[in-house]
Amino acid sequence: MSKPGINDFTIRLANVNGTGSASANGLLMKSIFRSGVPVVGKNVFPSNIQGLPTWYEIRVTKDGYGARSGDVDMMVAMNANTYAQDIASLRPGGVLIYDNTWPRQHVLSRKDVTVLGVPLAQMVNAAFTAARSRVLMKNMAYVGAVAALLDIDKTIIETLVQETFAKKTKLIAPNMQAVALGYDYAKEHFDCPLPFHVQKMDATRGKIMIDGNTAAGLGCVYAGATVGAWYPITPSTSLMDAFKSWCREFRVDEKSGAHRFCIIQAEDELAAIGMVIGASWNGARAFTPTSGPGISLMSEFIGFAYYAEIPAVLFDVQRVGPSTGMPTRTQQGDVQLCAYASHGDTRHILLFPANPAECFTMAADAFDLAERFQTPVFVLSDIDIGMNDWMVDTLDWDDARQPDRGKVLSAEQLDQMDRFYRYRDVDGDGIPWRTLPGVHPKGAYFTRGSGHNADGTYTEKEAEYQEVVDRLKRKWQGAADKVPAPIVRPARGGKARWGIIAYGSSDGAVIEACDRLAAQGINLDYMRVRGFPFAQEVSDFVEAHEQVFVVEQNRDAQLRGLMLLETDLAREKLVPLLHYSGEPLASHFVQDFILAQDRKEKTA
Amino acid sequence: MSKPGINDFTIRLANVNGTGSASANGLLMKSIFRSGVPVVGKNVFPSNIQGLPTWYEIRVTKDGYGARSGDVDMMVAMNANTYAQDIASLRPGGVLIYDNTWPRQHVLSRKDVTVLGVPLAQMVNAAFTAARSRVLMKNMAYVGAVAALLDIDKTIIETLVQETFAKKTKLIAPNMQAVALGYDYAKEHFDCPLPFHVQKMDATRGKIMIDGNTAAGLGCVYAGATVGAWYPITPSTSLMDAFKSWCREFRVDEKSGAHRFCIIQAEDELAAIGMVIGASWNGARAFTPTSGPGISLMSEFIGFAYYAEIPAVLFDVQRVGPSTGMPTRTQQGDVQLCAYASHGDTRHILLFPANPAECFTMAADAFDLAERFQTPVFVLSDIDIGMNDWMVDTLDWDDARQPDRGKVLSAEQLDQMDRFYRYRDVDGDGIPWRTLPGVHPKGAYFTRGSGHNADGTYTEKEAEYQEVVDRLKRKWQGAADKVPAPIVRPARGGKARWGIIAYGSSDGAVIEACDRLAAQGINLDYMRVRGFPFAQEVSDFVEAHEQVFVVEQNRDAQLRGLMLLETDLAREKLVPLLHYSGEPLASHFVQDFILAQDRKEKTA
Amino acid sequence: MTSFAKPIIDLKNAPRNALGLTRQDYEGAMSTLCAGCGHDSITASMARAFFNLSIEPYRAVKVSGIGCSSKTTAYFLRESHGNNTVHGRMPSVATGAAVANTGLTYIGVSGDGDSLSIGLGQFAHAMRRNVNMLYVLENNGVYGLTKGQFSASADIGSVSKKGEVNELPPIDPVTLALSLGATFVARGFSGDREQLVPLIEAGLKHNGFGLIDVISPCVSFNDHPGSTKSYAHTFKYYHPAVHADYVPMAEEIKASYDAGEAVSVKLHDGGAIVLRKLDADYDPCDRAAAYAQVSERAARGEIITGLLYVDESRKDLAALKKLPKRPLNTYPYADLCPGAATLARVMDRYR
Amino acid sequence: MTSFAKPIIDLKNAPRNALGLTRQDYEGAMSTLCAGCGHDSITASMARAFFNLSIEPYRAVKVSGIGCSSKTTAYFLRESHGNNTVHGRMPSVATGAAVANTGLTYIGVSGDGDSLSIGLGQFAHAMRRNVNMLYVLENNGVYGLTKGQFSASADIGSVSKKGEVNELPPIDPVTLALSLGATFVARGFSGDREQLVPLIEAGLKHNGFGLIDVISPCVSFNDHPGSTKSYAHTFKYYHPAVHADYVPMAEEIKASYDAGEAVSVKLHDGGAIVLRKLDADYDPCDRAAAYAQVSERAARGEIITGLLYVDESRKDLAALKKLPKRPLNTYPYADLCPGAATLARVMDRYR
Ligand SMILES: Cc1ncc(C[n+]2csc(CCOP(=O)(O)OP(=O)(O)O)c2C)c(N)n1
Ligand SMILES: Cc1ncc(C[n+]2csc(CCOP(=O)(O)OP(=O)(O)O)c2C)c(N)n1
Ligand code: SF4
Ligand code: SF4
Ligand SMILES: [Mg+2]
Ligand SMILES: [Mg+2]
Repeated sequence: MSKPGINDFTIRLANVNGTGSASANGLLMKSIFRSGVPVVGKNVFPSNIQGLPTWYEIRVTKDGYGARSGDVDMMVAMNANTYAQDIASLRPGGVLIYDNTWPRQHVLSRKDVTVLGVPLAQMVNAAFTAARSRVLMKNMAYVGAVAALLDIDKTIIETLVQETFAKKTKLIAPNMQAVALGYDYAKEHFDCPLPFHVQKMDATRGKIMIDGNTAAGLGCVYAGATVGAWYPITPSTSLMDAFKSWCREFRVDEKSGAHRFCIIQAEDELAAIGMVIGASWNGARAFTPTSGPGISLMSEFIGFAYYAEIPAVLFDVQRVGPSTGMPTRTQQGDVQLCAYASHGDTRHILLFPANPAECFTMAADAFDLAERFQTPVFVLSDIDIGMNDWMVDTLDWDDARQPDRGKVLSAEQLDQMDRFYRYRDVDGDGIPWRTLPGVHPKGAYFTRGSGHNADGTYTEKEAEYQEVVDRLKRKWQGAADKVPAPIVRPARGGKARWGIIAYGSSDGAVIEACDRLAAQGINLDYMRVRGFPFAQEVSDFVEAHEQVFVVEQNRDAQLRGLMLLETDLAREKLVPLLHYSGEPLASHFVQDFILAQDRKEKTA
Repeated sequence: MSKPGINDFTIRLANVNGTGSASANGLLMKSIFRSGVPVVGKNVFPSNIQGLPTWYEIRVTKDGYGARSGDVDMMVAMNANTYAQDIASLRPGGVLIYDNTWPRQHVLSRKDVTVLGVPLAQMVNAAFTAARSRVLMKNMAYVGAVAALLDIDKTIIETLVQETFAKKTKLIAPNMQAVALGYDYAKEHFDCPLPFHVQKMDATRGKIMIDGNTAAGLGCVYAGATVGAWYPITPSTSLMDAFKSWCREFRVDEKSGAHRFCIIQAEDELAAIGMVIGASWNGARAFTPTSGPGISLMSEFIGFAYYAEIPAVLFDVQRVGPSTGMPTRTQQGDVQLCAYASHGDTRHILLFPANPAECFTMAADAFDLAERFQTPVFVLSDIDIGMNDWMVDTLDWDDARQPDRGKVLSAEQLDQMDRFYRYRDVDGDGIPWRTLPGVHPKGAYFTRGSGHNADGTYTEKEAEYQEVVDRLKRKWQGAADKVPAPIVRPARGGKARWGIIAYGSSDGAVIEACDRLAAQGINLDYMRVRGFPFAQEVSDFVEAHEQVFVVEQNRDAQLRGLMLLETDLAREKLVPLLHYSGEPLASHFVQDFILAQDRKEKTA
Repeated sequence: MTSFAKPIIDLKNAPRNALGLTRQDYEGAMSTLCAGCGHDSITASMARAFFNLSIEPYRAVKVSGIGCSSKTTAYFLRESHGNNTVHGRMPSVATGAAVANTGLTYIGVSGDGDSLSIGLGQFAHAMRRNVNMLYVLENNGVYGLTKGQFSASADIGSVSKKGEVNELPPIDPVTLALSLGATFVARGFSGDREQLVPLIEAGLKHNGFGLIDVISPCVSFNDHPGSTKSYAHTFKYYHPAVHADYVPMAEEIKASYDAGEAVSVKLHDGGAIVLRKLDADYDPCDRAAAYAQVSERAARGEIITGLLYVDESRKDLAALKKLPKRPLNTYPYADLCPGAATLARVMDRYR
Repeated sequence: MTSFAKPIIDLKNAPRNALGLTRQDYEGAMSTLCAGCGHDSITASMARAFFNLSIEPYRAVKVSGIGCSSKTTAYFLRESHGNNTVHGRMPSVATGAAVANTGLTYIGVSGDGDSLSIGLGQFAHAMRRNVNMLYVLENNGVYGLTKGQFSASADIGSVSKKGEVNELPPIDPVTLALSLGATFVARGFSGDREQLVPLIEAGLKHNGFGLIDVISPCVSFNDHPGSTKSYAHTFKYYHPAVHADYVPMAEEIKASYDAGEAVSVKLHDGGAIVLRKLDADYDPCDRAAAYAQVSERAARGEIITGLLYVDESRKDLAALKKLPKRPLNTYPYADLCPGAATLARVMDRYR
């Protein structure tokens, strides 16, 4: 553990859910971001609406690392029910802030931390009368106190409050009043700023703070998706909410009020994927956001789309399984399921965004791939990426980009054909041509999930059946170099014996761990896998190293499993590095594992 | 190809479905069995009720092999629509029987086979008037002709007809009349018997002919299963039909008429598995038979049962996938799905019966395992085993056998406990104790698919969550030596460099291939895998050989995949030998593959 | 599901519709159902209705689930796309297709197993959403394709071929539809094409979800004495209440019907459905009354048929979703993608 | 779903029921729902009904799906087994449990999302089967746990917290149940325990599937003006039609009710449900009439409550399946396994 320093520390805020703390905490984080200092924010909330513990963690990281550090330097303990555990999680020398309106025994339990009591309730109750405002303003008051302690520019907070309440300007004054209560109290009673605090930088220019679901929703709009069908499920709900609000902004005809999009809240996940399949089959770009239980329920339909060769885009914002699991905690537990979902021989295309920016770009890629390969494509996000605000490069778009709608025959093309056969491999790439309903009489064919031959007619004949499924396998293999390529980050300190592979939301923690390990003389090349089937580079990377750590947020080393199944790599080379507690991965965890491995090797 | 000989040949009968041919063909097969000669019967039927092609293949095998040979020595071509292909499938020198009531051009297309025309329609129409009888009696007439040609004892046929129509004795005479028509015609017009024909033996004593679904249904009765829930789906329907009729025979209270069983036709597969879970949770032995699409639909519930630790027995009578696929054709395509069904980290116990006798025994084992390990157990049968009559040893039962109901606390035990905690690993075997509703107030706990700790209470705490899922993994691993052990059949000709692994319905073909290859100097040790997780013997077997062929009836080498994932075996050693056309595996296929491999090695 | 190519014979003097097409142009592959199956008659009625309405076959879309009934979409309109989906889930696929392109005519074909057991939820919700499609439920009281289990529409007391007696109350698609707010609810009988063809026409022209529950006997598994879905039983208890005709234009209505004899319901396309009451006291425009009358007849063991309820006033799904006239799937990309400049602008919100 | 242990306080003078248990013995873990949530009131009524009926808590089984409503099974009857299954599929688990052991009392708790969207099929089919259980549908018109989306019971015109207006017709559990042959159909309101507690008692004692649709406002997402499932709206349009009491023994009925004032429905256990009509013309024993009256009230915007339909004559699932008195899960193995000798005998059929 390194000591906290200027622009390098972590604040954890312990609250009760349903009290409006998340927006106050978000505002606090954004005020640091606006100070030009990189931040990481993690919201840990319960599967409940009101009254249970929730935490918000803000890491201030001048080096711009993207993960939790694993340490807590300042604890704002607002939840009496979790005092004990919150105080315990503070590192020695850390700072504890609590509401000392009422006496609290627990704060005395640690001698090695600085305890700062602020009479939040007392001040707020004196200043505000409505019950709900008192609850909300207490949050703003601790934001003020923290701002003072960390030397955050109050005018930045003020601007943020103004932006937040732009449509309810009456609320600006009371909110700023509450901020001032805390701010002034701290200034008056404590040595401000603390040794670790915020100092303006210029490290967030060209960056934004956005969550993955908002970015994915935007990506769907940019991809030209017109049909979205879904069934509410945490943590994917906000993806569709985002798509809806983007569409309301960009896709409503000014004159007629007509919508150039259609969102359907389905009756369940089976219906949601059915709608996506129906719409895609009929030539619209369509998608469904869901989470693990939804994928399980969609399994039958996924196999249908695979076999009948119908595009479909699925966002799986993963949460902790199995079953209902911990719906508000993060995991990468659906990798294997998505890769092979449904009965019979099936295999699918997966994309692994590592952050909200990639949620945006990969959303667009997913539709291209789904239509190019006429098959379901899964974008495997998770709750950490999907629901937390991440600092990423400003999203941009190339206006020259045209969607790849794949091999769809036009009316003119059909007109010139003798006859159309749906499932023939005319181009040798395993991808047949398709037609859309209503375009041309010659385009008609009968889509079925039952046995069919290359011509598209029903069959129960062995050879005809096999011809189709063999082609399906070739087609899928052909996607290996069409999915987003892996990204290699070579070891800083020269040639490395060891490699590390990760995907998705583990990226930030792995990058940081690599840096810190390099500082300790342990060199690691890092490859981030971004798609499945695996590109050849994945094998090459592993081959080039003595051993490779495969970092995953699941119990069963699922991506490693896919590597065992789909590459020729030796099992021994692939060392699972698994984190599956439900918390976002912290860099310490990765670092400690590899250090231990290094020690083991040295003592062996 | 070896020449057909006495008690060593294959008859294929091409019919139209819905014409009653299956029972006539079954009777023909049984008459050979009653002659003391081993037979193999395969019924190949369409997914349709009436009017489409169907085939029945009877292999007469004095050596008692259990698979198709792949050759056809006699073709009874009763379906004008498939004449061309049927004639083509006959081996040179074979015998073609057809109805020459009308002229048929096709029969002339081959000069290298013996063509025998029998005026079946003409004779039958002269003898019978009702339209439906004419259809049915034509079948009996060709049975008669074949019986004459093959020298099958007509009294055996007569007995069989008597047994079949024991409840409709009026039908005995006309059926025998029809048999006689064909029999006499053949005797009169052809050289009877043919060079290859049936000769009485004594090789079927102690054997029965039974299909896997009937045997599995019986196994459920013997296991003490009381609740069966299902949704009709080919080819699993007859399993529940069988269970029902066994229960009607054995489990209806004579006096009250009360049923000591409960079968529910559910509204779909999701409901079927839900009912099984509810009943099992409540202390009844419960099961559901289904096929691939059903497993896909049950996925969410399977994960629930896994995580909440509720026993459940599922029979997956596999058919050709993906999607609806070929519902009346056979495959082993659901192995991987069943092994890891549901989202999140899940893993299940699988059993692989190879024939109807094992359907019986493994049905009973499945309930013991499900209750012992408190988890879903899958019995992976297939349409070949499930719906074809196989010759197996007479089923027997040990009256001393008691079901293993697993760790269920009784009222007395609970009474003596201070407090009951549902998910604690008190015995160190990864298996917690459970309680049943209504037994004792102290037994109460709250079952949930959401995060829970070892005490059984809700949790979102990292360590508590992990403790439970880690134990689940240990528990599952503990099943490796509790599932039916693999069976090794050492090479006949001494130490073998090569091994072969197979499971389920591939067994017969592999045994025969081993014998035939041994005759050609290629020695193979054969291991039949019967359960998953894999016993240590599986690895040991592979380690002991230079390379091992893994025979599977799927495209993607799914069991080999499980071996890659769950053992330390080197990929190179495991050579996939895949057959997935939908036809039951023939011994030639296995043999030819290995011969080719052998040649390749020799020329390499 | 096997489909044999049917020989196409050129009939010079065959009647032609407004598009100049013959009836043959509305046929499909050869049926593989059992001889005498009710479903085949419905298929023929379907083809006839499309012919009569002069709809270009390739502008129609056929969607179905799994079952003997669901196979039939292969047996009519050879030139339209068909989608034989998975068991019980056709309504969702139809819904997705219908919003992707509002310019085509959608027909869903399903069975009683497909719609009332595994598919009950989707069936109900498609009705609620008023998806613009014709939904033909080929109701035989059994699972045909899986060989004769009772379906959820089997009547209490109906006896199966194996001799079992059904004791569970049936789900009646008609009363269910009425209670779920469906906007076009009809019942027909495969044995009465006179009634069925115009019902199909009206259902195709209705703006929203048109349900036709068609009693369609299964000759292989449910046509025996004791069955309440047999030909004999249906013929016996069959009771037409409201006859419906689709009439393309308002003028024609006046011409063909005397005032007072018929009520007409105006349609979006300018045409109308003309209702002739065969039961004087039946009111097909009052949902509650329709429900009451249907249940009452059912309680007496009668099978009431015809256009039992219709409501043209409710928005269909496309209208509820404010979909434009132009089909969503034909918008050029430029009309969908907000472009780089817009993106740059909205990015400011995330700073 | 988190459950805090509630402090158990010993109240010496607390009222005790026939088993000598106090009300506290019928409580569960501390609720984690929002303060004021309707579901918590239902929980309290549930505990009270069990107390009143003197059912041993451990002889009851609680089953639920997923949602705020479905969490509540943790908040009453701490000593009974609970099974918080998966979303929308509780009815099947309850069905399986109920046939495995007919000796216990089964309560299903679900929400409108859980029952009417994802779970519609299972809900409907459990009613058809007449599973012997009480099914409490805590109906708030929204998805509470996923934060306020409309559910399928949202009324046309109801406005969401975000300002969206629902235009889809609601699924009314009561009319749906009536049309599917349910044998006990009631509606209550979380705000009226006087009515609700006896309804629960009657539902628990009914032999077969007892449905109580309970309007249960969601204070966090559906209690604003414009919502038709708010407290204010419900209080305003609330209309009790038939009051129902469970009376344990026939004699007691005579004692407590004057002749003519009430009708009583005899139950299997010797007790009766006594119905007092608050609406003189309401007939809770005539399915068609009940349906008509419920729809008519609904059309007027009224929320009709009480025991709206009851039929004790139909067999419950256990009877349909000819289950013995003795619970299936208690049969000794010897009564289930036919044994070696029998096996040897039947093997002859396969030779
Ligand atoms: C998921 C799934 N479960 C079961 C089946 C088996 N299955 C095929 S058709 C059918 C029932 C068909 O009944 P119905 O819809 O009434 O059609 P019918 O054949 O009577 O016309 C069933 C259960 C299936 N195909 N898919
Ligand atoms: C398969 C699945 N899909 C979605 C969800 C997410 N989910 C949890 S509760 C819920 C809706 C609950 O609504 P309702 O039943 O009305 O309960 P309420 O919270 O309103 O009481 C949903 C959609 C889930 N848990 N599982
Ligand atoms: S089985 Fe019945 S429903 Fe199916 S095709 Fe034959 S008659 Fe028709
Ligand atoms: S969100 Fe609504 S339904 Fe859920 S606990 Fe809160 S008030 Fe109750
Ligand atoms: Mg049917
Ligand atoms: Mg709700």
